[in-house]
Amino acid sequence: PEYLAEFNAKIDAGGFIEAKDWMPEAYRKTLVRQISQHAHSEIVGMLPEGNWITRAPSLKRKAILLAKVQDEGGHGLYLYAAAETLGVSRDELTEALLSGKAKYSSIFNYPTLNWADIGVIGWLVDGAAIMNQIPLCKCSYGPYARAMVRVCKEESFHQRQGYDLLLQMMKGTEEQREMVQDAVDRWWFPSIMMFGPHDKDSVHTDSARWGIKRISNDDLRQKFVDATVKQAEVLGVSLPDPELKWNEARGHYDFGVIDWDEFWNVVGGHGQCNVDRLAARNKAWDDGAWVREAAIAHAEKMAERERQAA
Amino acid sequence: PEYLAEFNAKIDAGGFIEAKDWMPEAYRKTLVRQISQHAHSEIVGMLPEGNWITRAPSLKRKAILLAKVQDEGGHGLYLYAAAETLGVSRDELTEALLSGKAKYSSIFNYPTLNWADIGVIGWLVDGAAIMNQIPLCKCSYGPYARAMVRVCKEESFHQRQGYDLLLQMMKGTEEQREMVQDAVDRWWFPSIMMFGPHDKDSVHTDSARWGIKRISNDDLRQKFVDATVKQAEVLGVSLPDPELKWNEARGHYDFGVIDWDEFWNVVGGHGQCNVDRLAARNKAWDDGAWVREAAIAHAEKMAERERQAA
Amino acid sequence: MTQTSVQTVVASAEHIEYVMRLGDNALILGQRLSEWCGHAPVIEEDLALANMALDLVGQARLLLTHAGNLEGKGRDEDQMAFLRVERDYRNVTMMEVPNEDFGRTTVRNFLYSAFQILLWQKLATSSDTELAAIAAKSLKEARYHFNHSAEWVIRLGDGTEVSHTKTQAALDYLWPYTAELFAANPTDEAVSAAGIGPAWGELEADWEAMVLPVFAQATLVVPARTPFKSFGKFGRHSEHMGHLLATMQYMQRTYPGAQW
Amino acid sequence: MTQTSVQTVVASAEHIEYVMRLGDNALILGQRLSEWCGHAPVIEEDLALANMALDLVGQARLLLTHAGNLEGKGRDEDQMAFLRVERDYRNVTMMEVPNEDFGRTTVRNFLYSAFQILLWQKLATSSDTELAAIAAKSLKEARYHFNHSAEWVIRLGDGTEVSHTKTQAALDYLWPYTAELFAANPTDEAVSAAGIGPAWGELEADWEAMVLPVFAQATLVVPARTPFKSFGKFGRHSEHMGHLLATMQYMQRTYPGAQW
Repeated sequence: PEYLAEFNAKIDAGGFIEAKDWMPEAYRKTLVRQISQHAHSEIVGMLPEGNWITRAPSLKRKAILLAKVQDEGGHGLYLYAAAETLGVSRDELTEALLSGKAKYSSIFNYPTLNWADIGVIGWLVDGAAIMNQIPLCKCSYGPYARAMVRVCKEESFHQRQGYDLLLQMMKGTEEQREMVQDAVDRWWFPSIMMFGPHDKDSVHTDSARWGIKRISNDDLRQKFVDATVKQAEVLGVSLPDPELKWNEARGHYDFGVIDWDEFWNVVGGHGQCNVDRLAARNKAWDDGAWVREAAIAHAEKMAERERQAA
Repeated sequence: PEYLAEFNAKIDAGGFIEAKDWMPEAYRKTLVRQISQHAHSEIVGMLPEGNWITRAPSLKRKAILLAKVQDEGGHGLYLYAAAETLGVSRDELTEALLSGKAKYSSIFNYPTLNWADIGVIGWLVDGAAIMNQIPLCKCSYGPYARAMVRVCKEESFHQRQGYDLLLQMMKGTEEQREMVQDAVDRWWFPSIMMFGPHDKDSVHTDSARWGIKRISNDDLRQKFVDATVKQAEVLGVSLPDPELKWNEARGHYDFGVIDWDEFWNVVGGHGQCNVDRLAARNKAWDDGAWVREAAIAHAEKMAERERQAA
Repeated sequence: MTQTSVQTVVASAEHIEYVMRLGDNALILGQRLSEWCGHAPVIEEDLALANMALDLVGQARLLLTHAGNLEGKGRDEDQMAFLRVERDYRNVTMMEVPNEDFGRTTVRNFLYSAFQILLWQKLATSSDTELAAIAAKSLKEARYHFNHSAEWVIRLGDGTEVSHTKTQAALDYLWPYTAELFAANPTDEAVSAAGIGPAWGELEADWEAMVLPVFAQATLVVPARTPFKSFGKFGRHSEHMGHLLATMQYMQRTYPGAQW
Repeated sequence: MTQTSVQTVVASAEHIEYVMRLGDNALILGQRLSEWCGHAPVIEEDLALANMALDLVGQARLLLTHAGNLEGKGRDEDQMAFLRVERDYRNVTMMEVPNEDFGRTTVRNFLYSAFQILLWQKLATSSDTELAAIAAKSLKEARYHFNHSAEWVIRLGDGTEVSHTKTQAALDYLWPYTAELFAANPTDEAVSAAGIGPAWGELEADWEAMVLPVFAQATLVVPARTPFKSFGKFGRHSEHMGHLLATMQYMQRTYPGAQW
C-alpha cells in the first residue's frame, strides 16, 4: 500500500519505473504481455519480408532489405531483454510463441505477394507501428521506454526506405505501378486495423492509468490516416476506400467502415498465413535444437575443463 | 556336372536359361550383379533428368520428359523383377545401392547443367545404352533378355525424342545453339566411356562364354562413334575431339584418347555428383520409411480383420 | 454446333476465366507433383505420381490452349502457362502449397480428384463442346487419381501411429483451403447461367459425400470449418506461388521468344 | 597511379575474370546465407548470418561494379549479378551448394572466410588500386566471419554426439570442394604475373595452417584428398546453381529493363 502510493505518484509525475522498483503484479503482467507480444511481432515479422530477400530485384535493394530484416531481429532481441527485466525468461516467451499461446501482431499473417509489398510494409505497416510506438518512448516502464526510443528511430529509417522503394517503382513501368497499387490495395485496411479496435470496443483501460498507453486507438488511427493520405497523393496511388475524404468540419479525413470480422478472424488464428508463420518459427526452432544443445554442451565441457585445470 | 553340361549345351545352342533351370552359381552371381546394376542405373538415372522437369521450357517438353523419366522408373521396376527371379529381394538390392556397395552407371554422376543436356542425354547417353543393350535382348538369361526387349524399344523412342529436342534448339537462337554445343562438349567423352574399358583392359570374360555379353566393348564403342558422327553433322554440332576423323583403311572413324583416369575416378565415387546422387536416393528412402511402414501395418491390420471375420 | 461456335468466338470474360481456372489447377498441381520425380517413398509411387503429373500437364495443355482460343489474342498454351504474372493465375490456393511430405501430397490429390470427378461429370455436357470433350477425357484420369489416392489415404490414416499423425496433420492443413473451391463468385454464376459449367458451390454436398466416408475409414477426423479464406482462384495467391513460378517460368523468362 | 589507370582501361580478360570470380563468390555465398533469414537456430544467429550475407552482398556490389568497369561494356552491378547465363558465373562450386543445415553453413563460412582473409591480405597491395581498396574493407569483414564461424565449428564439433556427427558430415561434404579453390589455371597465372593478385594455389599452405588447428580443436577429422574435381570457377557449375539462379534472377528476367 505504501509502495503502491509511491508507484502511483511516480507514474503521475511522469517518472520511469525501473526493473528493481516495486510494481503491482497486474502492471508487471500487462507489461510482460505487451513487450513480449511486441518482441514476437518483430521475430515473426522477419518472415513476410524475408520471403523476398532471395528474389530482391537489385543488389542495393537486397542489401537494404537484409539490413532491415536484421534490424527487426535486433528489435526482437532487445525487447526480449526488456521483458526479461520483469522476471520472465526468453525460453518461456519463445515457448509461448511457438505453442500459439502468445500473440504477435496480426499484420504479419498477411502474405507478401509482390516486390512492392516490401515497400508498402515499410511505408504503411512500419508507419502505423511508429504511430503506435512513439508514445511508448515515454511510457512509464523505463527499460521498455528506452528500447522503444531505439526501435522508433530505426523504424523511421525503414519507413523512409520503404517509401523510397515505392517512389522508384511509381517512376517505372506500367507493370511496376500496378504492383504498387496492388500492394496498397491489400495492405491498407490491415494497416489501419493495426491500431486495434475502436475506443468504444477497447479494453485494457489500466494501461492508460499506468502510463503504458498514452493515446487512444482511434486518435492514433486518425493521425495515421491524416498523414498517409497526403503521402499516397505524392506517390500517385489510390487508397482502396471510396469513403475516404477530407472532413473540413472535423479537420480530419473520414474513412470507411473497417471489417472487424476479418480482424478478429486473423487474431483468432484464421488469417491467410497464421498456420504457415507458426510452422516456420517452429521448424526453425526444432531444426536448430541440436545447435543450441551443442552450444550448451560445449560450454559445460569448457567450464568442466577449467575446473579441472584449476 | 550333368546339369552343367546341359546348361552349357543350351547356351551354346543360343537357347534361353529360365529362372527354374539349374545354373552355375557364378552365372547367377554375374547376372544378379549386372541386372541389379542396370536397375540401379535406371533409378539413379531419374535424378539428372528429373532435375529439369520443373523448369522444362514448354508444356510439351515437360510432358515428354515426365513420361521419359517415368519410363526409366518402369525399367528399373522390371529389371528388379528380373533380378528377383534369381533369388534376391528388392530390399537387399536397394540396401546395396543406398549403402554405396552396389554400382550404377557412372554416366549419371555427371550433372545436367542446361536444358540441352536433356536432349543430349537422350541422343548420346540413351544412344550408347541402346548399343550396349541390343545384344542383351538375345542374352542367355530369358527374363533378362525379355526385359531388355521392352527397355530397348522404349529407349529408342527416347533417343529419337532427345535428338528431336536438339534439332529444335539448333533451329533456334544463338543462345540455344550454344547450349547444345556446351552440352555435347560435356557429354561426349562420358558417353563413349559408357562402353567400359578397352577390350585389352577388360575383365569379365566369363560373360562372353555364358552368352551374357556377346559383343566386345571396343566393337560397340566403334559402332556408336560411327553412327553418331553423322548424326552430329546433321545436327550441326561439333564433337569435342580433334582426332575424330574418318579412316578409309579401317572403314571406321578414329577417335582420340579417352581419359580413363577420369572414368575410374567417377567409378570410384569421386565424380561430380556421386555424393549428391546417393544422398538424394537415401533421403527419398529415409523420408519414405514411414509410408512403407504404414502400408505394411495397414495390410497386416486388414489381414487380421479378415481372419477375425472368418 | 452452330450455337457453340458462336459462343466460342464471343466468349465472355467469365467463360475464359472459368476455363483458365481449370487449366491453372491442372498446371500448378501438375508442377507440384512433378517435383516428386525420383524422390518418392517407393518406385511404384514415383511412377504413380509422375503419371498423375503427366495427366495434369496434359489437361493443362488442352485447357490453356482452349482458354487462349476463347480469349482470341493469339496466346498459345506456353504463353498462357509461362508468361503470365502471378495475379493472372486462377488456380485455387490448395494447388500451390508445398508438397511437404507424401501425406500432404496424397491428401491433396484425394481432395482434388474427388472434386474433379464431380466437375468433369458435369462438364461432359457443357454447352462448350470443346470443354465437354476435355472433360470426358479428364474424367477417366480423375477416377484413377481418386482411387489411387483414396487407397493411400486409408493406408496412411489407418496404418501406424506415425502415419496417422502425419496424415491427420496434412488433412488439418489442407481442409481450410478446400473452402475456396466452393466459394461463390460472379464468374461461377455467369458460367452456370450460360450452361457452360456448374457453379462449383453446387458440388460441395456431393464432394463431402465422396470424401467423408474415406476419411472415416482412414480413422481421420475432418476439422470443423473456420473463417479461414484463401483467394487463389481470384488471383490472390499464397507466398508459395511466387517461388513456384520463379522455377516454372525461368526458361521462358530468360529466353523470350525462343521455341523449344 | 598512372600505371594502374592504364591497366584499368585496358584490363586483360584474366584480370576481369579474376575480379568477377571474387564478386561471384561474394554474390552466391551472400545469396545462400540470405536464405537463412528468419530460420536460424537462435535469433543471435539470425542476426549474424544476415550480417554476413550483408557484408557479402556489399562486397559483391563493389567487385561486380569494378569488374563491369574493367570490362568497359557498360554493365552495372545488377546486370552483372542478375543477367548473366549460368556458364558466365565464376564462383567456386562450394559457394552454391545448398545450406543443408547450420553445420554445413557454418563449416562453409569457416573454410571460405579463412581463404578470404589470406586473399584480401594479399590483394590489399594489388596493383589494381580499386581492388586493393575493396580488399582492405573486406578484410575486416572476413576476420569477423572467420572468428564467428570458427567458434561455432568448435562448439558444434566438440558439443554433443549429434552435433559432432552432423558437423563431421558437413566437413566431409565440403572438403572435396575446397580443392577447386587452389586448382591452377591460366587466369591465376596471368593475374599473378601482372601483380594484380596471388594465384590462389599459393595460399593453400597458409590456409591449411589456419583451418586445420580449428578442426583439431573441434575434434573433427579432415578427410584425405580425393581425385574429386569441381569446376565452378571455370563456369561449369553443379546442378544446384541453376535453381539458385532461377530464384535470384527471377525479377530481373521477368521485368527486363525496369529500375528498382
